[in-house]
Amino acid sequence: MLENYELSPGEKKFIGWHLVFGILALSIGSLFGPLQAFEHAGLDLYPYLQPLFKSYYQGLTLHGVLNALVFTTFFITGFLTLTVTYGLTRPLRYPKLNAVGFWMMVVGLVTTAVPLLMDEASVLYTFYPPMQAHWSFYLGLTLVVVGSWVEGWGFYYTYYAWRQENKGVRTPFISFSSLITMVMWQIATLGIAAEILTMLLPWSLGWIDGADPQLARTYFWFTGHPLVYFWLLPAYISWYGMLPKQAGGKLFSDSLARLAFWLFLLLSVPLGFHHQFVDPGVPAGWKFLHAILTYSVFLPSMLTAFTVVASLEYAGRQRGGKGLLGWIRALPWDDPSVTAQLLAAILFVFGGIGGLTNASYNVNLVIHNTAWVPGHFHLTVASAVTMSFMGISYWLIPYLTGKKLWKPKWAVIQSWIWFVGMIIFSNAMHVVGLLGAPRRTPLGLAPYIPEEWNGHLLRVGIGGAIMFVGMYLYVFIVAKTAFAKHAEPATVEIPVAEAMHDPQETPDWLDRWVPWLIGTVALILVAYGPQLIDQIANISLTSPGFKVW
Amino acid sequence: MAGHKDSEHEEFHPKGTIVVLLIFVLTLIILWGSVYVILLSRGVTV
Amino acid sequence: MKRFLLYGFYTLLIVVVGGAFAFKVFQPVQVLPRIRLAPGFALIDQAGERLTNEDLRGQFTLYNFGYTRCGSACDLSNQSMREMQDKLDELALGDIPVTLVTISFDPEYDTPERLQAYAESVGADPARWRFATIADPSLLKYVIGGGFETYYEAQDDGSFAFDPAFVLVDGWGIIRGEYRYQTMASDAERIMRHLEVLADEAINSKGSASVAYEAAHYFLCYAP
Amino acid sequence: MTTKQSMHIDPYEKNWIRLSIGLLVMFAAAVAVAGFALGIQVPTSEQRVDPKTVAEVGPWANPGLRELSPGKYEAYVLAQTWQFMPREMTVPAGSEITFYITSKDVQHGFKLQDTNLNVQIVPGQVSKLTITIDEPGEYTYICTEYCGLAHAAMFGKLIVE
Repeated sequence: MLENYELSPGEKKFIGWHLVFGILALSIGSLFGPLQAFEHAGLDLYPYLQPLFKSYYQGLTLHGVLNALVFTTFFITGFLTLTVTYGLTRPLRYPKLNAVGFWMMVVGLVTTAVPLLMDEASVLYTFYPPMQAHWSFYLGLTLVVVGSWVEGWGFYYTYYAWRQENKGVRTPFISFSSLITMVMWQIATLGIAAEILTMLLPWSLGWIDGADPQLARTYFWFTGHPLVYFWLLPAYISWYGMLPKQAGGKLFSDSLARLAFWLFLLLSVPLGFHHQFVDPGVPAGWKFLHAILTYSVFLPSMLTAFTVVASLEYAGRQRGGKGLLGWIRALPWDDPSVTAQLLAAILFVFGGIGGLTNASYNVNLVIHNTAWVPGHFHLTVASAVTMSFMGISYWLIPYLTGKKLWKPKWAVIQSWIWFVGMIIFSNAMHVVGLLGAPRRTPLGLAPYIPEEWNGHLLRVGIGGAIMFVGMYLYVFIVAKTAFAKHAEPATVEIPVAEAMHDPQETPDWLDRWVPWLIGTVALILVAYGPQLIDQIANISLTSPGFKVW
Repeated sequence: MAGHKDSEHEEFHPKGTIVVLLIFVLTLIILWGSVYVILLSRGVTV
Repeated sequence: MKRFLLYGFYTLLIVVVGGAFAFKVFQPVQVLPRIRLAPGFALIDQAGERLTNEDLRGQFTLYNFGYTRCGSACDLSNQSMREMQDKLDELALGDIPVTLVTISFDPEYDTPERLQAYAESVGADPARWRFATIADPSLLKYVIGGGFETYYEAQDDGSFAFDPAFVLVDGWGIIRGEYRYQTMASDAERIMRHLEVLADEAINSKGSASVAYEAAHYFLCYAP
Repeated sequence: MTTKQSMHIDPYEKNWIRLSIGLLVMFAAAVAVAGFALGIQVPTSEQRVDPKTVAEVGPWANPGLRELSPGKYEAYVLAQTWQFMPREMTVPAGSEITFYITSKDVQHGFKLQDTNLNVQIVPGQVSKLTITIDEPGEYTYICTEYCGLAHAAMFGKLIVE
């Protein structure tokens, strides 16, 4: 039934606009990547950018906000619009509602970008108070988040309408997982909403004199870690629900894929204290509890590893791969979309290992706030997620525009370039972090650098330069495709993987929302409630704002 | 229909997957363990 | 039957988890942390009598540290002690006595007579507030610096650099409160509130009620 | 529904799940042993102070290292844009040092290189952690949280003799 369904031109255009804004943000945000990497390697180019860009930190803030917050949110809401409607084979129930959400995000983006570009909000993407940005920065972020909520509500209405028409039918996997992603996001962002609306916004407007930096951190990391899963889950949707088809196989286990997504909903939120292991205002016992909960959310990722690799093995064997590992060679490495996602998954293995290290309570002391951390999250958000999104866009943009991808061979090369650059960069960052190099620091200016860091810092610069080439090759290919005047028309079939077992045979409890939602809320209350109440009851709004950049 | 799919499934044993994942687990233990050893070597923090 | 058991199990689970949660949120019982053991010592007080940590078992003791030639540097600390001494009767402590002890870190100068005179000058009630010291300076350093973890150091001009800290010890000789620096509330206010919390635990944590107090320790329901 | 519902799990995958759980339990046990048996702990909540006055009265008005008793020290460290007070401290090898660190303005970080001492400094909170250093040498402490333009220049030295 899926093959016959086609999105309307209006819907394609709507999704396309998400990508336009997302990739635009990515291409601006990525400009600053090599500047930071070169700075680490001893070549500071920021003085030459005066007065356009004032400082390393303005660049770093733009890099973080535009890449990690804006690009992801726009791309994801766009991609989920596709997976929800295409999976359910029905148009959006209230397209105008989704349009409202989208334009709220755009207005939010502009509202955020203005103070960022004017150097009025160089607070990095974590915007820890009492460092105080211009109020429009907080307002803009709020609009982006609320806009994404509104789009999510549009998905729920669509799902509800579909459910009325299809009683007793299992929700198609790609739609099912998209809805879970959105629900998780909406629960998770309550933290940041509370932080901005009850504290930072009134404080930056001068309505209250002080902020409580510790409570703000707790609010922020309530959202901050599930934010990572909001980035990651759309990539998982593609890895589970689409990649097997692209590789010529089937989804190995539909029911475990669904279970993994439920576990992500259940466990993504109540573990934020693992970002606050070294915070002075959180009791150690709660930190340990969240460390254990973080371990448990590693489990669905282990499930994912098995199911995805097994699906790929099946695909490889269908394509004639022989022997224990011969199926890997047999995968369609000439398909840019597949290559990008396979390389993304390989890098993600190391991201996962680093992540488990970060989450390991006292082990975190070794690498907390060191260059290890950006090394780690460049393997997750900038590899697993970004490369998967690049891979997705290699079929999505032809699908939306009806134009063939410009030089697929170059797109394959692009993935490899990014992959190689990322390996050099992230490995160097991890090593230099273990040696003690701090994150968020223009190390070229630091007076305390020991000799032994220099070789690794040089590798950071080299890796950054290679990634820069990879990134703009991507932007070039995508732009060349989208804006081609005389492109060959493309007939793209949206890759949706069949499961080896009929999804209709999966247990009923894997398609019921209420128990899982109750469980999710209950677990959040247990893991966060007491500490949040403690911190809110003892709130002390004593910190005035500082502009220190 | 269902029976047909089952039989198709029986033929496929993801042995290669196990190999790939065991390599992953080994890497995980080695890398994680090395940071853990650094932690222990640096002494007590109360 | 099996289904019934399952529901019973769920209900029990909800009651336990919900109960623990409500306990932490509403904190019907609050306690003070058990920080570590207070040091042992044998001092000589202003009346020339021995004062050991064993003598202070079974009662609450609040320590501060100073010396008689202190001048205005000790005023704030002494005022707080005086305020607490005068308000002890108003606190709900049951029958548990409270002793205030000021340990002098200037034994060379602070003889019992001088301590006596100083005690009178700051309005100390000898039944409640005792001044004491040890003749051996290195022993004194181990008690105050090592045990109570409070800093003092002789200066060249004969004065002392020191921290006007308070340490609260319970009837078992366990340190339950350290007041080293100005927190959000005034020291005297906090200490008096803490004395009541301590008394509440000492009086009520008997039999089955002790479970609630242990739970309060476990769930870190510490009085602010 | 007439179709048979079952949670089909491939035997290979079942074993993988078992292995994953076992692995995570092992790691958790290792972490717990290091934390609760060997005493390598993370900071826990301490007292709260007023960042507006903390640099004027009390121990942070005069930050520095102080000997409590032989071999036992306390170090009050005040972080501010863009320096640590004090910038240099000296202790004998084998000393036990308790750090009390707070900030009078924005957030900072405090990492004593080559040791496990690594804390976030949050205004209004006191980061307290105790370490013992046996190996003589010069240990740099650096600011690990972005705190403004000259963040990279914020560091100090602990000399262990």
